[in-house]
Amino acid sequence: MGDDDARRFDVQRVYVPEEQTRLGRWLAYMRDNPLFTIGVMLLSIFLGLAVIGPYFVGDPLRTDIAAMYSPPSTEHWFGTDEYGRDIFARSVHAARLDLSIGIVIALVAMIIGSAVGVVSGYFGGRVDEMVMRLTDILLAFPGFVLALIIVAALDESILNVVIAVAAAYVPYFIRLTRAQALVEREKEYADAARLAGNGPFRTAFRHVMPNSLRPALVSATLVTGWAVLTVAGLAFLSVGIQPPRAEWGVMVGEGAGDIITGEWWTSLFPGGMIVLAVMAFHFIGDDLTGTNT
Amino acid sequence: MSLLEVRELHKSFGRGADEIPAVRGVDLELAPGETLGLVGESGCGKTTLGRMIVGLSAPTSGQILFGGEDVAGRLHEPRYRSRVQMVFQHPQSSLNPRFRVSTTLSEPARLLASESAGASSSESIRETLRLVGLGEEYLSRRSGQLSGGQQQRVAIARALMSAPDLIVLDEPTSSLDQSIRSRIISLLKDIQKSNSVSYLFISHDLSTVRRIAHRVAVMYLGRIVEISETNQLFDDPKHPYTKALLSAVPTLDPKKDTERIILEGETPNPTQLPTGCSFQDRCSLVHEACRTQSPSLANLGSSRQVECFAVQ
Amino acid sequence: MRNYLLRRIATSLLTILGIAVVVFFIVRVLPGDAAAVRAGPYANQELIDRIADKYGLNDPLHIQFFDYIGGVAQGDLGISIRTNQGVTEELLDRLPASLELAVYSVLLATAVGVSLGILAAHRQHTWTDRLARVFAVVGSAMALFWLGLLVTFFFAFRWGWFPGPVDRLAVGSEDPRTFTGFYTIDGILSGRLDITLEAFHYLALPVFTLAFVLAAPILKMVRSAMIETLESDFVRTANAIGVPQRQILFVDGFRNALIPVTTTIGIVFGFMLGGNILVEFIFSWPGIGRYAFDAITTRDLEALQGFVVFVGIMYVFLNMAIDIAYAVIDPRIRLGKGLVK
Amino acid sequence: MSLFEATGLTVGVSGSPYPILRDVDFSVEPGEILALVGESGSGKTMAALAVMGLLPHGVTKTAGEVRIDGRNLARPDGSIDRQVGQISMIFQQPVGALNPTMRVGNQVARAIQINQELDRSAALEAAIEMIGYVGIPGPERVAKSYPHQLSGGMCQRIMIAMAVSCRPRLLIADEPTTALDVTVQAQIFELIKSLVAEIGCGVVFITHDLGAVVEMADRVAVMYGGQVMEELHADRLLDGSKHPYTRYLLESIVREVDHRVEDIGVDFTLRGCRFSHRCLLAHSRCNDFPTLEWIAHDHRLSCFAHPLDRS
Repeated sequence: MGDDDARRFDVQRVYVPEEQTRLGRWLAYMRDNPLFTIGVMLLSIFLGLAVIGPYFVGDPLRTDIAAMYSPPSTEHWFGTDEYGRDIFARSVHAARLDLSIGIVIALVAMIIGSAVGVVSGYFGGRVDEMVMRLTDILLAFPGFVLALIIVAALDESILNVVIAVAAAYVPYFIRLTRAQALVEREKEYADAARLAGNGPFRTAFRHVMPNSLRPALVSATLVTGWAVLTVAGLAFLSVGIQPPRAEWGVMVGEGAGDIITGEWWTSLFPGGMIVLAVMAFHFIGDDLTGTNT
Repeated sequence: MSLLEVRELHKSFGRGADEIPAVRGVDLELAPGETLGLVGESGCGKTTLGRMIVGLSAPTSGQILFGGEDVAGRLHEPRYRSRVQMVFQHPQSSLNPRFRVSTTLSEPARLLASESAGASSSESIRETLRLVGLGEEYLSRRSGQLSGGQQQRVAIARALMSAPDLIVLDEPTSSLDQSIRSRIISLLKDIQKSNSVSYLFISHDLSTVRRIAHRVAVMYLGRIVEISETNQLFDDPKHPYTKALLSAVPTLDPKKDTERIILEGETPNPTQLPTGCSFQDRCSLVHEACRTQSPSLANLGSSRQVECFAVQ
Repeated sequence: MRNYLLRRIATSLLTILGIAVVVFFIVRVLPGDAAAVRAGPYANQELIDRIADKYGLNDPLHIQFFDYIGGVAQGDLGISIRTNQGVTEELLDRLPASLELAVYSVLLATAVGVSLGILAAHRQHTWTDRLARVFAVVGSAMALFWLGLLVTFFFAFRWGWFPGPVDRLAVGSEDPRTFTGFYTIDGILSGRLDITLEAFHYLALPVFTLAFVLAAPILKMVRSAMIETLESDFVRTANAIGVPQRQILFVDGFRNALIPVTTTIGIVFGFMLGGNILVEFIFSWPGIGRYAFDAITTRDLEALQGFVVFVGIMYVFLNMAIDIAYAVIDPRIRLGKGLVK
Repeated sequence: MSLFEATGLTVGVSGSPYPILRDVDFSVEPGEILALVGESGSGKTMAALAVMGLLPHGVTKTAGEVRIDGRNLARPDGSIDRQVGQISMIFQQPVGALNPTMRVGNQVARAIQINQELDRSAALEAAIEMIGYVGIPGPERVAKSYPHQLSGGMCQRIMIAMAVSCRPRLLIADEPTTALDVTVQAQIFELIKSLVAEIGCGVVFITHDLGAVVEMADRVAVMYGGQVMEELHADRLLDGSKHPYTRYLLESIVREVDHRVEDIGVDFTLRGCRFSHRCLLAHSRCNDFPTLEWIAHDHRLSCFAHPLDRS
């Protein structure tokens, strides 16, 4: 049927869009997901503040008795506190401290949690049983309470706050990664890896682990937000980070009493910074974890 | 001498009252260069049997002889590992999504390299890829960039990398479209012609099995009930289950409608098997002996064995 | 079902033992000199020795451990350094105040979270849905202590709609007779409706503060579970046979979305059991959170440790209740997989 | 006038210029089984969902009419008035298609109540009768079970009971046996055939299995890339079909094929016939869209290159 000439023909296509560039896809995604975009913008502002902000504002500890309790003005954007310290300068310095603490906590908890989670999920058996019981126990404490008692038992330093809060989130990451590893190890590629000559450890770490990390990675953004909240909450109770250090929770705590006497700005602005910063992480995190579907 | 011999193989999952017998005493032989089709419905134990033969699952009891040597439980040892490989049912999940094709293929080449594969591995990777009908441009792709048929070709190439004597194919075509399915079948046949590798072809799709297998074994509830040369089995099935199974398969031939056998009920729960023949409750030829004694595979002619009192 | 319950109770008891062990480890083993930490930074050696003696801190660790675990098993959480009272008694004394706050907050948060969650799922991809999601993000990013200060500032000090943060009732008001420990209910039971109203008045601000934060995770979970269910095959079947939309939303959708939602409400309630330290502090609420706060400020580690173990145990029992609720909701758990042939 | 007619169904994905269903026509007579057959991406399931008005989010019908007894069910806004009780549908995954937290008896009873004024207990009684009617032994006991306690075959029977309980004019069966064993498939096929004979409804039977087509269907419409390529008597599929795609599909079953042919999937961007880039008979005219034309009184074809045209 058919001669050779008829078989060769040029297929015509309806308009075929060009392959989008990576940037193009990114922009299209941002356009379709406005909440994610708000998160990215907020986070960029806060990261900018944290990285370069401190070079542009004054000393967060400089007191000025003459200017105590000045309300917000062009000179003191966020006003001053009872020692006449500039609240804007303090808030910007606090951004650096709070964000870096939050990020370090999330990273430490994620790294430890996912390594334990993969081992536990992939190998199963006794080890898994023990790990699960331990996370059960740790998850029986609200994260805030667990962090609180660890900091209270250790002496108060920033490092100990990081350790305490990270410890409170490790079980969360263990659970996440373990659950994914349980799914991944049943997939056929894991069996195929064994047949290709991979031993148990190579199969676990070279094949299963990289494919099990996604839930932990995307949840790390949410945990960063929670960590900032926890650290600030502890500081508000004078646990962990102590006055006069410029830290959002410390500042809200110092300003709490001023509210009764009418100086609302001493606690309003640092508290607002906490909420906006955590929102940035949550807008992004909700999107990545698929809560927006 | 046969390449593979399986004797009295058993496998159970769970313990105590929840024990589920998946494979209940299977005997098999497979010659070099031969394709044995293993057919049966879901839960009949065919996949479990295949996984035991490649060593992904350890038998509860029984022997797996490879070249006369019992390898049950030792298949992970390097000297056996390269000789038996497997191709899986879902081409997409059987490839590591993070790996490029080159990595997928170089892994067995590197980890299972034997003296015979003396040539440089990158050369043998290209050659194997050509053998399964893919060009070099595929080396740098990830599995997400391949179609289902191409993924399955890569999976076949991966199984071939260690120059195995036997490949267990576990439903390799059941998740593919008809036209691609046919191409994979003829690809497998061509590979067998050039490499003289043996296949254990597991499938519930009888028409596909008919096209590739030299002999076919029919499984029901963990036992082989009939094993025979392919054409003989399809033309003249003996076991009542085989007959029903064959007649249940829709075919393109419209005249076949005449003597359809429709079985009553469904495969019973393997935890509550009756005494005697496990097919008794659905069988039209059932008689007294079937309720009390268990039949075993008996020769019926030179190239066929059947496990049924009614036809022995 | 019976096996399921027995297994669940066994693991719960094991977890409680674990909790006691972990807390013991954190409080007695982590700090270098336990007695010095308890005595505080300005203590002299004599005081430290006295404390070490009183609390048996000089005994070998394993003796201390068994003393402590034995105590917990008998419901004895130790003696407060600050008040010299039994920690268990003090906590039980303050528990009703915390529970009343917790129950009303969780109820309000559940009502808001569930209804907004269903609405958002039903109107997925619309602005209603986006607004609900923004509310969820604001709620989960909200710093409790800051929100507490804000509502106090506006609703109590500036506008005077609600009383300031002093206690459960106005200064000088007489406590109602105790039946349940919930002032709102005891007021009714003792025929003093004015007390009930006053109690609600004082509950309003802390409950609002907590519910604002707690509604967020409930909303998120209801929304995503509902969406998943509404996209499932069986909802498509219900659509195909013409089941009315309302029935699909509430019978097919919500009942099947209830399992993940139950978990979340459980977690939220668990968070309430210990997480209200901040709110009880801001609103001067005389509950166990406030007790924990006082323990922190006075470095009363015995009391703090007792509080943590207490919260952990309540959480374990709560989880057990949730698992039983699962079995009621989901026949797959209740009945297991039995094939009807 | 046919019992059921779908004409010019065109369905698109939002944001994409290529329709995934293009001008799809098919019709069913009372008591007739029409098979929609095709490989993945052929649009056979999409066509059914479009008829039911159950298209997923982001997929919309842009043109086409759906008629029962000549009455157009397509509303002006593009949605479909399903005429509850007129069209029923059964699905591929029987276990997942039933509500896991509801006893199956109640699910069938609910379907009955939608179309009939019955109180709870009467509906449940009718449901039990219905469950027995689809060949389930011990219907009282089964009615009290939850779906997870039943096998796939039983769940599919329950689905069928729900679907036929309202005596529908049209039953759409979307690969109803793909998830089932072949011996159970034979039972379900028998059941559907006997029900059709009894109720006299029309059936749209969606499948990828050409053998099942020959076994079950009276007529068959072959789909590829969202187009109906050919429509003819199922008995004549093997020796009477003319479309190059139909022939290609049949030959891949009965004859050895060359495995070196590249695996090309459906290409939705083609301007003309969606099969043209794989077709051995394609020529320049195939860059136009071929409409489905009658080439015999019971045979329709959508191809510029078919032998009648070329001779």
